[in-house]
Amino acid sequence: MIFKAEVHIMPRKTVLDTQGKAVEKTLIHLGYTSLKEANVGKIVKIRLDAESADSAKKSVESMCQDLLVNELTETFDIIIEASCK
Amino acid sequence: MIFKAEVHIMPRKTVLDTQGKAVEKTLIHLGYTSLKEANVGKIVKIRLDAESADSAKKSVESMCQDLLVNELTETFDIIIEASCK
Amino acid sequence: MKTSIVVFPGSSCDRDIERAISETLNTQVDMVWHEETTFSNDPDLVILPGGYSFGGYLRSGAMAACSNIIEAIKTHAAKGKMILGIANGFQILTEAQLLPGALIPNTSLTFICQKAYLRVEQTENMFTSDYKIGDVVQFPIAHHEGLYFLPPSELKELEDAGQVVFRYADPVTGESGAEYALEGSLNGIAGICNKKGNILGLMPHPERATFKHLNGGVDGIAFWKSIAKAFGERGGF
Amino acid sequence: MDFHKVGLSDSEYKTILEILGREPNALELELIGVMWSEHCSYKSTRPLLKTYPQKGKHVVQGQGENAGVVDLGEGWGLAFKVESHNHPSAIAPFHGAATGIGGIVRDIIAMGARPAVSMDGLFFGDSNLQKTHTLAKEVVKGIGFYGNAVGVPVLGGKTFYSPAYNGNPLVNAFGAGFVRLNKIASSQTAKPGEFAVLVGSKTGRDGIAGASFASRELDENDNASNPNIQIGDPFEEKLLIECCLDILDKDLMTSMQDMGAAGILSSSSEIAQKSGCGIDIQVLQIPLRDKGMEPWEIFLSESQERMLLIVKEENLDDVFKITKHYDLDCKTIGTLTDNRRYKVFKGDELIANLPIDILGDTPVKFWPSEVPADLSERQAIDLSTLKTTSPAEDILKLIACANGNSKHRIWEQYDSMVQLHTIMGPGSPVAAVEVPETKRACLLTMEAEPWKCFTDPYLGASETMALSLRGLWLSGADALGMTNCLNFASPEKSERFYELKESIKGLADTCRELDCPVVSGNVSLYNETVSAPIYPTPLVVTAGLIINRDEILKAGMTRSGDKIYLVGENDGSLGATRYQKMKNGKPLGKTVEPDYENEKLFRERAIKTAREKTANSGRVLAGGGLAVALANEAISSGVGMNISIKPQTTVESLLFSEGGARAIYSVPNNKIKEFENTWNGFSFDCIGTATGDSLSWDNLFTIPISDISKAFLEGE
Ligand SMILES: Nc1ncnc2c1ncn2[C@@H]1O[C@H](COP(=O)(O)OP(=O)(O)O)[C@@H](O)[C@H]1O
Ligand SMILES: [Mg+2]
Repeated sequence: MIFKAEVHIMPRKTVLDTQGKAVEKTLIHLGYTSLKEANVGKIVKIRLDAESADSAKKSVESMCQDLLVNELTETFDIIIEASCK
Repeated sequence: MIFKAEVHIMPRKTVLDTQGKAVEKTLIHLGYTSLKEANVGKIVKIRLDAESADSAKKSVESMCQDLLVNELTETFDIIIEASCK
Repeated sequence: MKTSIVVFPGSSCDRDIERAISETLNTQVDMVWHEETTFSNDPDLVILPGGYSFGGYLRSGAMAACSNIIEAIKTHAAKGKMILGIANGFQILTEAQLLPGALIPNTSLTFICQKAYLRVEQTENMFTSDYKIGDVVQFPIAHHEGLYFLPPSELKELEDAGQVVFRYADPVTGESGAEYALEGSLNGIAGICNKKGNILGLMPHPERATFKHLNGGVDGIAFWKSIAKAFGERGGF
Repeated sequence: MDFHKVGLSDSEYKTILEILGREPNALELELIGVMWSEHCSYKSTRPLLKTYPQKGKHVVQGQGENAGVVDLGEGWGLAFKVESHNHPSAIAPFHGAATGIGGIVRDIIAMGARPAVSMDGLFFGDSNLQKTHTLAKEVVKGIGFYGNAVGVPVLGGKTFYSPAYNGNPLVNAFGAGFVRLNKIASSQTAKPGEFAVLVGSKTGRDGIAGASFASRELDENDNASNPNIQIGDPFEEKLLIECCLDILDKDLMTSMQDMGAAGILSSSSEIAQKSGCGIDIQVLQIPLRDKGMEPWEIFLSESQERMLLIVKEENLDDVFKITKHYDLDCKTIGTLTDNRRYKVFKGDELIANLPIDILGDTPVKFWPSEVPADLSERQAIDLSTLKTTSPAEDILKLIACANGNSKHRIWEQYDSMVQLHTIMGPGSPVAAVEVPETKRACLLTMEAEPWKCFTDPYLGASETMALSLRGLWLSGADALGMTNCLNFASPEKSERFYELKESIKGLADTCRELDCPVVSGNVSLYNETVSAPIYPTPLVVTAGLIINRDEILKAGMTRSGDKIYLVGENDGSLGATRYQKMKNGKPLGKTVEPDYENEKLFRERAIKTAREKTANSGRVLAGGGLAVALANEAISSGVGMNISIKPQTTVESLLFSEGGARAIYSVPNNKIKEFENTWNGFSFDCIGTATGDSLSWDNLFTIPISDISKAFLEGE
C-alpha cells in the first residue's frame, strides 16, 4: 500500500533559530505586532510503499536518522497518512 | 488569546524540486527502495495573539502574502491550533 | 550623475560596486542604509548590491524586499530612472516585483563561484548600449540561488518582449542557452530588464570584471561605459 | 565537587589550594578547570612555542594577541592567524567547519582589522571511503555557508587525504585582514573604571565546555549525541564586523577581545589580566537565550558571534547607538577594577572571587619524550620497490590521485572574489591579494607535509616551512612572517610528544635561519581515536609582500617557444613523496636535510627573477616532483613541452623526488641571458622548450596535455 508521510524538522530549542529570528523581526517590522514568535524548519513529504502504517513509520524514522535530520541540532515529528492512490 | 499556526510551504509542481529529487536519489541509494517520491519544503511555526482562530488565520495568510511565500514558485497551507498558554 | 548604493544588513558587495563605479563613472556615490525612507540626493542610478541581505534567510532577497527603502526605489523606478540589481540585488528586485520571475536554488544545490560567459542579447536598454548583440562577455558568478525561473507562459512573454539581456553562452561558439547555465536557469537567462529598459537585474558580477590586475577579467568595463553613455545622451553628467 | 570532573589533576588541584589558601567553590572550580585545560592554557606547548623566532623587521604584533600583525608599508598592516576546528568538525562537520570560519574571522576583527582573506586546510580520511566523501562534503558546505555569507573570500587552501585522518579529520581555518597600523586594536589596553560591554548574540547552552572537549581524545561514541556543538550565524557575524569596525573607527573603545573557547570567562579574564586589571562581572546582566542557565554554564558557553569591548563611561551611549543601528544586542556586563581579582556577582551576592592571575598564569606541563619505537622502520626505504615501468602511467596516476588532482570541486563552492581584491585565488600555487589603496600585493602560501613529518618530524616540518617560503620567493615576495597550526595526537604519550617537539624544532630552526618570524598560531592536541593517532600535521601559512603587484611572477603563464629551466639540484629525496607513497602504499623514508645556505641563494635569485621579469612563468617543485610540476605547468598554460635531461642518479629520482630549493621557470628567448646571469652561482639547467600539445621527455614518454588535463580535473 502507498503511504504518505510528512516529516517536520525544526531546529532544537537549545539551538539558535537564526532564520526564525530574522523572519520574526521582519514580520514585526511589517506591522504584525501580535506576533509572539516564529520558527523556521523544513518539511519533507514522502510517498512510500509499506505493509502497514506502522512499518511505514519505522521506515521513515530510519530515513530521518540516516539522512533527513541532524539530531545534534534538529528535532522531528513524523505524520503518517494512508494514501488512496 | 494565543494561537499557534503552522505554515507548510512547498515548491509548486511546475517548479523543479531539486532538493526533493536529491533527497529521493540519496534515500534510494541508501536502500530505501520502497520510496516513491520525496518533496522538500519549509515549515514556519508561528505563535500570535488573535481574537479568534479565524482572525489568526487571516493574519497568517496575510503574512504569507507579504513575506513568507513566493507564490510564483511556492504553494502553502495554514494550520491553526488554539494554544493553551 | 548621482548614484545611490543601497546597503542592507548582510550586503557584502556594496563596497565593491562603489569602487568599481567610482573608477569607471563620473558619478557622485551615496551609500544609503535600507532603513531610510527616501533618497536624499535624488540619484539618477540606484544600485542594489550582491551579498546576503538578512543572511539570505527564508528566500534570498525576500526580507530585503520588505525594507523601508523599497518604496523609495519603486518611486524612483516609476520616474523611469535607472535601477541596477546585481546577484542578491537581482533577487531583491524580483522579490519586490520590480522585475518578473524568481531566483531559486541552483540545480547542483551548491554555491557556485566561477567565471561565466554571457551572450549579450539586447542593447536597447540603459545598461548594455556599449556592447553589440552577440558579444560574449565574461562576468564571474557567485551564487547559491541563481536559477532564473518563470512559469512557461510568462517566460514566453518575457522572451517575446525582448527583455532577456544576458544569457549564459559558450565562450568559443558564442551559442547561448540553458545548456550553458551552470545553475540551471530557464532558457539560460542570466539577466533581464523591465519593458522600459531602465531596470536591470543580473546574477553575474560585472564589478568583478572591472580591474585588470585582479583575476576576474575586464569585460565589465563596457557595462559601466554603457551606463555612462545612457547619461551622456541624456546630458546627465 | 570533584576536581577531576573539570579536568584538573591532583597536583594541579594542590597548587590551586596553595594559591587560594582555601577550597574553591563549585563555580570557581569550573572556571579554573577550563582555563587550565590544554585548549585554553597551552600547558603542554607553551615552553616549546617560546623557541620560535618572534622578532623581525616587519613584525608589528607578535604572539600573544588574537592574531599577529606584520607591516605591509604605506600605513597598512596584515593581521593573520590560523586556527583549528578539528574536534567540532569531527562531530558535526557542517556546523563545526562553519564556526571554524566564524571564530577566525572574530580573531581578525579583534585586531581592529577588516577580515579580508580566508584559507582552509582540510585533512580527510581514506579517499576510497564513502564516509570520507560525505564528511568532506559537509565540511566544505559549512565553510562555504559561513564564508560566503559573511563576505570574506577564500583565496586558497590545502586538501589532503589519508586513512590516518579516518576518525579524526582536521579543519584548519586561516584568516587575515587589513588594518591601519595606527588603528590596531588590542586586548591589553583596558583600564580600571572602564566598562566591559558584550556585543552580539545572546548566550545559550551551545558549546558549553567546548574547550575541555577539545582537550581530550575523541571516543568512538561522540557521534551519538553531544550537546557541545555550536551553531554559527554568519549574518550576525557580518553585522558584528561592520559594527566593531564602526565603533573602532570612531575611537569609542579602548580594548577588544573575541569570545572563542570558554566564551565570556576567557575573554573577560584575559583582557583584565593582560591589561593588569581586575574585573567585576554581573552575571544577571548577561543576555541569555536559554532559560535556567547556571552561572558556570553562562561563563563557559561558546555561543558564537559575540565580542567583548572595553568602553569608557562617556562613550557608552554612542556605542549603544551604533550597536542598535546594526540591530545587535549590547549590554554592559562588568567593570574593570584595579584589584587584580576576577569577581562574579549575582545581584548583590559575590559568587566567585579569584586572583586574576590564577586564570591567566596557568601551569606548564612537561611530558616525557621518547623516540617512537617504529621510527627507523618508517625511515627505511627500499629503492628497488620504486622502479617505474611506465613513467607516463605513473605521472597520470600522480596527477589523478586524491592528493594530486584539482580541488576545483571544493573551491568553486567558495566565493573567492568578493571584496574585489583577489589577484590570485584558489587554483594557483600561491594566493595574492591587493593591499588596500596601494599598488602593493600580499601573498600567502599554505603548506603541510604530513607524510614527511611522519617519517621524520624534524625534517618534515623544516621542509614544510621551506616550501611555503619558496613559493613566496618565486613569486617575487619577501616573507614577512608566518602563522602555524600544530595538529598532533596526545602529548601524554611520549612518542607522540617527541613528534610534537621535533616538529616545532624543525619549524623554529627553519624560520630562524630563513628570517621568517612566527607571529601567531594555534595548537590542537589529542587528535586521535582509539584506533590510531593522526600523522604529525604542522600546517603553516606564510605571508609575503610585493611592493609592485605587476611584478608578481605567476604560474601557468608559459608561452610556446619559451625555454624551460630547472633551477636547483636534479635530485631531492624519494622519501615520503607522493610517488613513494603510491608505490608502497604508506609513507617511508626521510625527506631532504635542510640546506639553509642554498635556500638563501635561491631566495635572492628567485626574487630577482620576478622583479626583473626575466621569466614568463615559474613554479616550485612540490608534491610529485619535477614531472608533476611540469605537467601542472603544461595544463595550466595550455602548451606542451619537449624536455631533455639525463638523470644523474635514477629516472625515478629525477622525475619524482621532492624537497630542497628547486623550481621550474619558463624563459622567453630574449631574456635567456639575463635569466642565466641571475642564476649564476646556483645550479640551473635549460631542460627543454615549450611547444606543441604534449608533454614529452626524450624517449621516456609523450603524454597529450588533454590526457593530463583530464586526469587532473576528473581524478581517479
Ligand atoms: N580546501 C581548499 N580550499 C581552497 N583551495 C584549495 C583547497 N584545497 C586546495 N586548494 C587549492 O588547490 C591548489 C592545489 O592544492 P594543494 O592541496 O596545495 O595541492 P598540491 O599539493 O598539488 O599543490 C591550490 O591552489 C590551493 O589553494
Ligand atoms: Mg600546494
